[in-house]
Amino acid sequence: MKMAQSCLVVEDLCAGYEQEVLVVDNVSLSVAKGSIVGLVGANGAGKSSLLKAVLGYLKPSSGTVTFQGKDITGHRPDLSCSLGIGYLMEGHSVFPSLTVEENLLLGMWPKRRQASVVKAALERAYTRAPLLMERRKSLAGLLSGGQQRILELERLYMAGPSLLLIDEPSLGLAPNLVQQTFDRIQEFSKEGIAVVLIDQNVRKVAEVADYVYVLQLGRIRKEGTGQLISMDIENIVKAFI
Amino acid sequence: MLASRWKYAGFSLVLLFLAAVPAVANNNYLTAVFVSVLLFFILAALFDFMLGYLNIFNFGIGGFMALGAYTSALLAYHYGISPWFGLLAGGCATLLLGLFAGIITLRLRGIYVGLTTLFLAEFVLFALSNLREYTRGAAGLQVSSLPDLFGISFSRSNPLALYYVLFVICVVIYVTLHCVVNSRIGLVFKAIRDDQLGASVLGFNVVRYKLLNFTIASFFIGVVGAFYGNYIGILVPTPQEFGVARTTEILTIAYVGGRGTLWGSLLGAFALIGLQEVFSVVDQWRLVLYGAFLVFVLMVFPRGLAGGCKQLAAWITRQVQPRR
Amino acid sequence: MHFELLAHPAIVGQFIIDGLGRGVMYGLMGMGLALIFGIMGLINFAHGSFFMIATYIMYFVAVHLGVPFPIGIMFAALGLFLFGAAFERGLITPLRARLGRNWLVDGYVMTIGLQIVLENLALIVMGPREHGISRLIQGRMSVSGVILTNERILIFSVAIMVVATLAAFMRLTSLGRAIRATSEHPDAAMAMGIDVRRIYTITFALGSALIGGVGGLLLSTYPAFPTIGSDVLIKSFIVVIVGGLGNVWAAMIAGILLGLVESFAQGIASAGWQNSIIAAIVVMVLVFRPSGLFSKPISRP
Amino acid sequence: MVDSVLRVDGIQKSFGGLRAVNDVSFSASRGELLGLIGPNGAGKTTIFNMVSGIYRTDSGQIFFDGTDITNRHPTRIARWGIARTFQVPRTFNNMTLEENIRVALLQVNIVDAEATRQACAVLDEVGLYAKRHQNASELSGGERQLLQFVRAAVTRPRLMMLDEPFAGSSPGAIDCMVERTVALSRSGVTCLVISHDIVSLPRVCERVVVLLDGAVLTQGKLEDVREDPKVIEAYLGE
Repeated sequence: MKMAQSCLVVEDLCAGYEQEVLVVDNVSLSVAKGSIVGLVGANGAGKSSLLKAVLGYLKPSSGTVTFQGKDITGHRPDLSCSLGIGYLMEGHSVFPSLTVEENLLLGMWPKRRQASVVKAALERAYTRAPLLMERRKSLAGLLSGGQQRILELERLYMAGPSLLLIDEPSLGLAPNLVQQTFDRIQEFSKEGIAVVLIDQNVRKVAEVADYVYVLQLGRIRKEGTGQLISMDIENIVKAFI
Repeated sequence: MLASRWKYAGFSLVLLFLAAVPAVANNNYLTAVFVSVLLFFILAALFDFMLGYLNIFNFGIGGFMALGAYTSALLAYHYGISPWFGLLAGGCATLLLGLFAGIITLRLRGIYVGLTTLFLAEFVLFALSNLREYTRGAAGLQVSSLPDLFGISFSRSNPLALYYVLFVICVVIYVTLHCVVNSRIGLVFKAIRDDQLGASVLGFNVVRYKLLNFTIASFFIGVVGAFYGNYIGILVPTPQEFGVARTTEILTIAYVGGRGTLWGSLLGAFALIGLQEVFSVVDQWRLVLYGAFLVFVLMVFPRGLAGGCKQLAAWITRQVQPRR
Repeated sequence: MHFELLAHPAIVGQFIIDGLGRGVMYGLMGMGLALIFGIMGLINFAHGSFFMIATYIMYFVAVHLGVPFPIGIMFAALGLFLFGAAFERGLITPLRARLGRNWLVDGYVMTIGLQIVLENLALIVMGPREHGISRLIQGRMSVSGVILTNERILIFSVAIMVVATLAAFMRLTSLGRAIRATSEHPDAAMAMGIDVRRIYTITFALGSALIGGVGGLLLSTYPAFPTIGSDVLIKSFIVVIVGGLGNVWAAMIAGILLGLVESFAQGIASAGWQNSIIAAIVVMVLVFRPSGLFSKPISRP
Repeated sequence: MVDSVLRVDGIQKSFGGLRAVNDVSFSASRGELLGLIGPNGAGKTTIFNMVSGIYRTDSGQIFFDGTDITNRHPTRIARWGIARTFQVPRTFNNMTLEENIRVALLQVNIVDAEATRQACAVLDEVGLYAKRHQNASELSGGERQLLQFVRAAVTRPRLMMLDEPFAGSSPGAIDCMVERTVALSRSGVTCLVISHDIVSLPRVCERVVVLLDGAVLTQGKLEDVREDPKVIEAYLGE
């Protein structure tokens, strides 16, 4: 992979909540424009912490994070996010007592002053997800889990990000919604958005991802293209149990 | 072992200092200063006993004091009961109030406990000023002075004798608190302070320990309040005497002294009251200094003067050790 | 007890009008406190002192310099906005940065420190003298025996305006949305690109500006005086606790309720006991409904 | 079943609409080392919280030594002899290590000099003796994990529940906890372990209960479970 094409480059990143034990231990990876990169591993392997370290929620102790040629290592999360990185955190992250529309509008925070852009983005979101149009005045907290996930995904897309970091999008969803979620993520990548995807549904991740990294105890133990990982999937998963 | 020997030596030295200086100086002004140092010290220590050891924010400590003071004064005024006995009676009345406050705040946490005690104290103050026929309200209640004992006069014209009464009260309270926090009970207090859930899965009954702490502290606050009434001679239920203003003064001394260290309160009391006496030319600046000191401590010395002393001691030990 | 007074419609009407008049003032006082608590979780013990500063600003701008009252009120609000922002940035932000999630207790002790400093500085600088005005506007009217001053009508309209403006700001502007989002889920707000530290500063400044404007508005009832703040603080606490800590709209309703209770209690019962009764009610609300009378109970996991 | 120390019988727990634990039953016998595994959100920690009384059980029963302990207060349950650790260590951070152990020893009526002696001995065994006068807040996450482990162990429980004890710990600390867990079980203490540490878990547990979406998927020997297609499927996703 050529550097010029890379949207996100992480080099030798180390981070931890304590000094002695690193939850992210010397991780290097790169994400090309428009590709989906999967991160798999057992619970506590450091997948979520890796995303947090990339965004600055967790301060890296060494290593670098480069986004579109710009060094963003240890930046405040809000600064990183306003550069065009969308982050879907684990668990639900809608603002429950704000309406659906207000949630979507908050997705446009960095571009809030451009009224016409905001309007267009809102319309685009409603066309794509008519359900949100229908319920745009209701409080986000009153939506079902699946609807909240749709809202979160559309909110991520509002400001036109070039990179999405998505953590466990299928957790707690019914099977048909899981498929829908993964479809939506693939659509993102078709539009040229780079995606880093964490999910415990390993088979699904291997299926949609162009490249997969397997993490164990904060380190990358294995990596390869989606197909390559798919072939060896049972052995990989056995290692989690 | 060496450390504890040093501690006893220090304790005795401080005791000697507090006992001897007013007597040697025999100066009414100095005695008055020492009285207010001891009063604020012991109240701040009691405040810290709740906050620093069990995370109970008692924002009504002024009102608790008022109840102790009024109980003792009213017993003497209406029923002629000796103020000596009143000291205990004041403590008991406040103990009941503390028990009540403890029970109703059991389910609450953090700032909610603070606000509940604050309004409970407001209630007490309002009630005291409203029961005009009984307490004389804002007109002020005359407090009879402590009767002579063993031929010594404890009237307000003999401040030195009153000082020693307070001295004894302080020593008793301090030693009790010290023993409690260094006993098994104190160990559990600290565990609950650090992690309530962690303590209860170890099998400790959090409720019982909280009530115990609250009642011990309240009893002593009442005793100190009763003494205070005898010392000032007239009781008026104003915020400056017994309300939010008084509570914030006590809180400031506890914070400046250092949370979670009882003796820190003595440092805090000496620092703030000493400072205020040194700058007595501009007496009005006293409380400004209090507030500024509080903000300063929060920003620069989160563990207060006691924490600073501990750091200094650690530094000295490090300097001394290599030469050995 | 004078229950017989309740038989006269005009007297009852007067009680209601008086109660509403006071209640709206209490509601206005509580709103700034509720806003800051609702968004940041911080109880601002210096709230009353902010009110006190505002009354002095109003007095000097409006009376000494002869500036019209509405502009004086704006000056008071603006002055407190800047003061609040400076205090939050200078002292609270570093505290939060150092202590992380455990900053709240030290945070409100910090505001206690500020309150002590402000109140006593005012005592030194201004002296224990009241500086006040008799009326913002003159005139009164009488509707079937119930007397209504123009000033009361003015305060009432301003209250409605403030509530409406604040609601519009919170609902319709992107900054308002960002403030609400931050109070619900700060981490997710950061993921939207919102600078959460700035939101906190703005919130604190807004809450301060609110009490600042109210201080200016109420100068005729609450003349500038160094310790005027302690009464305002207690009233604000009552309103905010009864309404539900952090609930800005409920603070207004609770304020009106408090005003009505006070007005009827003073009219019917002998004056004085109302304070004890209100304190007792507040304690009961804290114990039995800590989330306030008008909010859903906080679920305790 | 005769000597089952812990018996969980059809317990359920919902949070709002989400059913976190749905009709879970299993039992553990005296001195047994039982593992609880399953993907994220399977309800493992929720079960721990129900057994230790922190969460109320919606329905079902929990028996300990034949006594029904369902929905009893955590304090009562702890006094019955059930100790636990937490995924994020709950040490008393503003107390010294020695005090942390001594406060736990109070539960078994060991006080004063004897408590100090035992606390020192225990801390020495796990390699924390040198730090005994430091506050727990100065420890690393792994050391804190170790501290809460020994703090729970000194109360002489009959059931020990360990929630992710190996996560974030150094290899030395893990070895120490593995050894001590095995030793505890030899002395007759039943141990329940939640862990994802594929290296350490087999050193401790033979039998595991696999949970998925709040229900028991299967249980059995660890080796068998690992080969079970159902389990692999669960980890793969559908």
